[in-house]
Amino acid sequence: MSETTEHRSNYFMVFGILVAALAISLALAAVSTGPIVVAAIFAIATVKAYLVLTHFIHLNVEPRFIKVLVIGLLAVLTVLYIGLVPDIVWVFGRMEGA
Amino acid sequence: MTNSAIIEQPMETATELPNSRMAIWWFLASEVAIFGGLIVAYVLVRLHHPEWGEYASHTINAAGAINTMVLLTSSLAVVLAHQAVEEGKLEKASKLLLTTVAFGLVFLAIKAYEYTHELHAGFTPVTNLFWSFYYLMTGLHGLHVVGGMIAMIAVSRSVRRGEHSARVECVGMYWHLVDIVWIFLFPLLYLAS
Amino acid sequence: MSHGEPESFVRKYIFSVDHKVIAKQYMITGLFMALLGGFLAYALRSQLAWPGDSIVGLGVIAPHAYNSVVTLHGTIMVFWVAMPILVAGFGNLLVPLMVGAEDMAFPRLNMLSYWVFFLSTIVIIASFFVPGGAAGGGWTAYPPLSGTVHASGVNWGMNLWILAVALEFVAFLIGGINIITTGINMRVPGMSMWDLPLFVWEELIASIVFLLAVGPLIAGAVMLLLDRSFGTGFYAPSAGGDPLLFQHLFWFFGHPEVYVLLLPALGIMGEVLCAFSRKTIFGYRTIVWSVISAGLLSFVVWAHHQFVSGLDPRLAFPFSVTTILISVPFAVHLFAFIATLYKASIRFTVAMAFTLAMIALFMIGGVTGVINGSAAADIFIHDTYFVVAHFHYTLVPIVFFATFSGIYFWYPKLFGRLMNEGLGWVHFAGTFFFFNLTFIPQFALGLMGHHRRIANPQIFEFLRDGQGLQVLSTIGVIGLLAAQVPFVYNFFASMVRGKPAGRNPWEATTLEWATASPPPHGNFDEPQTAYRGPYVYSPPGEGPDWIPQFEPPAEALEPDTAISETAS
Amino acid sequence: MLDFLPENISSFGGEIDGVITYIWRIILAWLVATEAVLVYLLVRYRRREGRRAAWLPATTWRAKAWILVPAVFVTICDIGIEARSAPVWDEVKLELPEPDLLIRVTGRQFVWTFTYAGPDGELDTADDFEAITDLYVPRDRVVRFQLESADVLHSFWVPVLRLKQDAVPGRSIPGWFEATADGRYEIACAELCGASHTAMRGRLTVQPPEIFDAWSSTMAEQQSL
Repeated sequence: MSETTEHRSNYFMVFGILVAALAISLALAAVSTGPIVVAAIFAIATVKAYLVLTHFIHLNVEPRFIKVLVIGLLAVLTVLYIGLVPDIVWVFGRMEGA
Repeated sequence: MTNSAIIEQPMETATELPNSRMAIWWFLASEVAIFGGLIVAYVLVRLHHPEWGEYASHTINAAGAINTMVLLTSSLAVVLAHQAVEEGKLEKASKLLLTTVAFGLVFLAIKAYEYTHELHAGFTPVTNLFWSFYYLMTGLHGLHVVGGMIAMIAVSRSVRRGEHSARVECVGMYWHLVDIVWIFLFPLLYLAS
Repeated sequence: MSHGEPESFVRKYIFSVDHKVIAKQYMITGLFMALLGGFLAYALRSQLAWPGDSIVGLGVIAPHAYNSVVTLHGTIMVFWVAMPILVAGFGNLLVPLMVGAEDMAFPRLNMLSYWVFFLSTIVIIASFFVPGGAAGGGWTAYPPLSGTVHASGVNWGMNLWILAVALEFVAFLIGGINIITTGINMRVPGMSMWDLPLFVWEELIASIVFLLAVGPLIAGAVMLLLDRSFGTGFYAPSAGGDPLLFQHLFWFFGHPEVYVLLLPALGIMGEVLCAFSRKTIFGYRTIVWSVISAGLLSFVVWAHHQFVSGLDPRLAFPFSVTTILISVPFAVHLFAFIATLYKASIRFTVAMAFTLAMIALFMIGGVTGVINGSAAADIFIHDTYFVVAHFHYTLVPIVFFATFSGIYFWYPKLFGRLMNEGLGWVHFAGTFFFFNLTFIPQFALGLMGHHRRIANPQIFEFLRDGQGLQVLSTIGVIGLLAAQVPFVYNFFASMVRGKPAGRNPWEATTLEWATASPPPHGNFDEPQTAYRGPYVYSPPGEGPDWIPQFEPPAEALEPDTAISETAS
Repeated sequence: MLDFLPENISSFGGEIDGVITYIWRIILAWLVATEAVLVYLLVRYRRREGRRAAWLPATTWRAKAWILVPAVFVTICDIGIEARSAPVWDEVKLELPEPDLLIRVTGRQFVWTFTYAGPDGELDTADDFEAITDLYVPRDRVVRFQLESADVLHSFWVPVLRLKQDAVPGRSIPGWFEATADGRYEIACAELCGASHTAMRGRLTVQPPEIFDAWSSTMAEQQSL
């Protein structure tokens, strides 16, 4: 493990970016609740998650098959989401009040 | 596994990835699948119910924001603990782990304050589906926080004795995942109102 | 190489961390539950053939009890028989041996996994005896029937069912992570991923598919439990929830689950097939890629279980297309097995017979799946006995034929002896004949329109003509159960009376045959190395018709027999 | 085997039977061919003294073609099946023709209830009338139904109409059929719905349109009183 030490990131810098991202999303949420702002907030959350994943969980130094695992997992969840949209969001045959 | 090794050298493996880290990756994958399934379900049902924005405005944004900050800081502490292990400073690593546990306690305390506040305001898990999802998701996340804290106390004790130092990284990876889950829960349940 | 062998009986046989002991524990628990599941099958078939009559060994089955019998038959066969035997039992026994490891990556987690599973077994058995009876909502447990007490009248039975399934998932998540880590990480020097025996590949893919698919259902099951116990409304339309959400989460897991069972079975067959056809596997990499692509495709087909469930009819087309597409990788896989027999030198043993029968019967299950997969035909076929017959033609070959094949084949590695072949042939003939007798009539019944999960088909006029077929099918299941008597006797008697096997009785090539039978604690006398691909049978030239993976090359004599293709 | 199919009295039932027959022929051909090859290989290559198996690892595309080409044929058959079956699905479930009669079918534990739209052709109006367990429909008329459930999942299953559709609480699922022969037939529930699931049985009576119209007006009068 120690041989990979030099690949480690500057944790304080990553932390700084994360805090800044949090501040930005809070500021955005205070400004408006429109769909674009919500989308921006989730985009920022994704960036934050990406930073934690790569620099704190060290995905950046893992072998390729771990990266494939992460991408595959997200793909699986995306498939689940897309497959369910017609039935759960649009609700075919929806009744009044349901 | 002997007491003499200060910094454990992981067993040679076919992929160069130590068994423990490999297993933690798969464990994290299964956790993501569980939380991911829950989040997918929540997002879908929420999109079907635009009126939930109203309910979400009753969650306490400030508490959620502080908790995000708390978890981010605790993540920094635990990654520094891992760095300390790599540098051979086991005493420091142990202390940093306990710091992380302390942040976990702060997180739970704030969460408890929120729950009390919300329950007093009459928002119980059966008030409506939004609150069911809210309590289920934050509750499940809270259980993961508690589990992580217990694990970190155990690891911090053994690291102080010079054993199982590789476990610092494992418990850290898990803790970061708990952090990532919160990074998404915060906008999902608090901000998007 | 090995740690000291534990001395006390409890550490050695009960709370053991040895993967071989844990494998036996899984298998024997699974086989015991198979007897229970088989008894339930006998009970429900008898009720269908002679509705209302008292059934020998059980008495008269009331309609709500019939629902419980059907539910628990399905649940037990999938989760307490197929999973522990195929995934955990054979996985635990073979993955460490085949990659040359001394044990699993995490022996104590392995023990934990078994005991969590054992606890789940106790919970599911206990659910028969609680007030209100066992769960009666079908193995799919669709809400609202399963989501409220008043809809089904079952209270604790259903709660325990959810609890037991959840514990079982936890056990197999722990076990699966262990198997994945062992299979990928603990390979001996010289063994690349492309030198892994097929069984290890299939077990790995199965474990990964399980791990990725089960998460959303765990979330869904927690929501179901909350609906039942606290009155939340995740699946209640009156509260804004949606019953179809559970169906989707269930089948998002449920369909991949079928492949979680199928892949280890195909892996077992691959090993047996090569060993007894004395021929290398036809298209090793093609098979591995077909398995990987089937694993991926398994995540995009789930809604074909729901064509008429009220799902948006526009979804039928895309899911119908993916469903028939998934037939392609499995067609490739089975064609590769059949092609392996071409120019072979087939030794007919009981293990080989079960594998060959599995191929022959699984094809019937496979092709009839095409009718179900077509959305238009499914309007008529859905939830009829045609579907029942179809999935029994896939699952029984998977769960039982492949398991029997594997047990006859690896019995030496379990108990150091060989099973009796004569009794084995009796077992094989009975199982093969009575299995077909049981399920062929059900295709016909399904085409008549016989819908599933009804306790008495005779009250429907359009089903009265089918009564003869019902009786035939029930005779089949009784025969099928009777045919297992020689097996049970053989299994236990061979432990003491069987012919001692020696290290490599079948002249097979993979690493588990490098060690003693049964392997000692720590598995191998000395560290192993893999020198070549897993299936070097009948290499070109003279000499013995097999060169094990673990045999060092004799310089100059070594023919170019690497199975792995050179990098291209 | 397909002789076991029940009588068909629905306008689209023939199409569904056609799809089943079509697929049946294809899969039977595949099954027989593959099993024949399997059995042939078993007999031909059984163990013989002095005969050594061949070394065929199939690492070249030329060798792999022996399994990939049949797989391509499987794919072609798959596409053919889908092309044959997708339009039928669309006809039955997606493209709802203009109805002559509107009915609400409600499943509840353990009985089917049929609400007729009455003379005005609209549901939830004063002239609606109900029939329990017995569904009367006119022959050769397009019947549109709205399928609903009052409690748990049910499945509206009429074998002679080749019609099956789940009833889901919270949804009103549209569907249609057109019966082409007079007579009395059976309706069942094909989705496990509780203790008396088996007994959830209904009757379908198809009548000449004039008899149905007479019955319909009598019912409308009686129930509006």
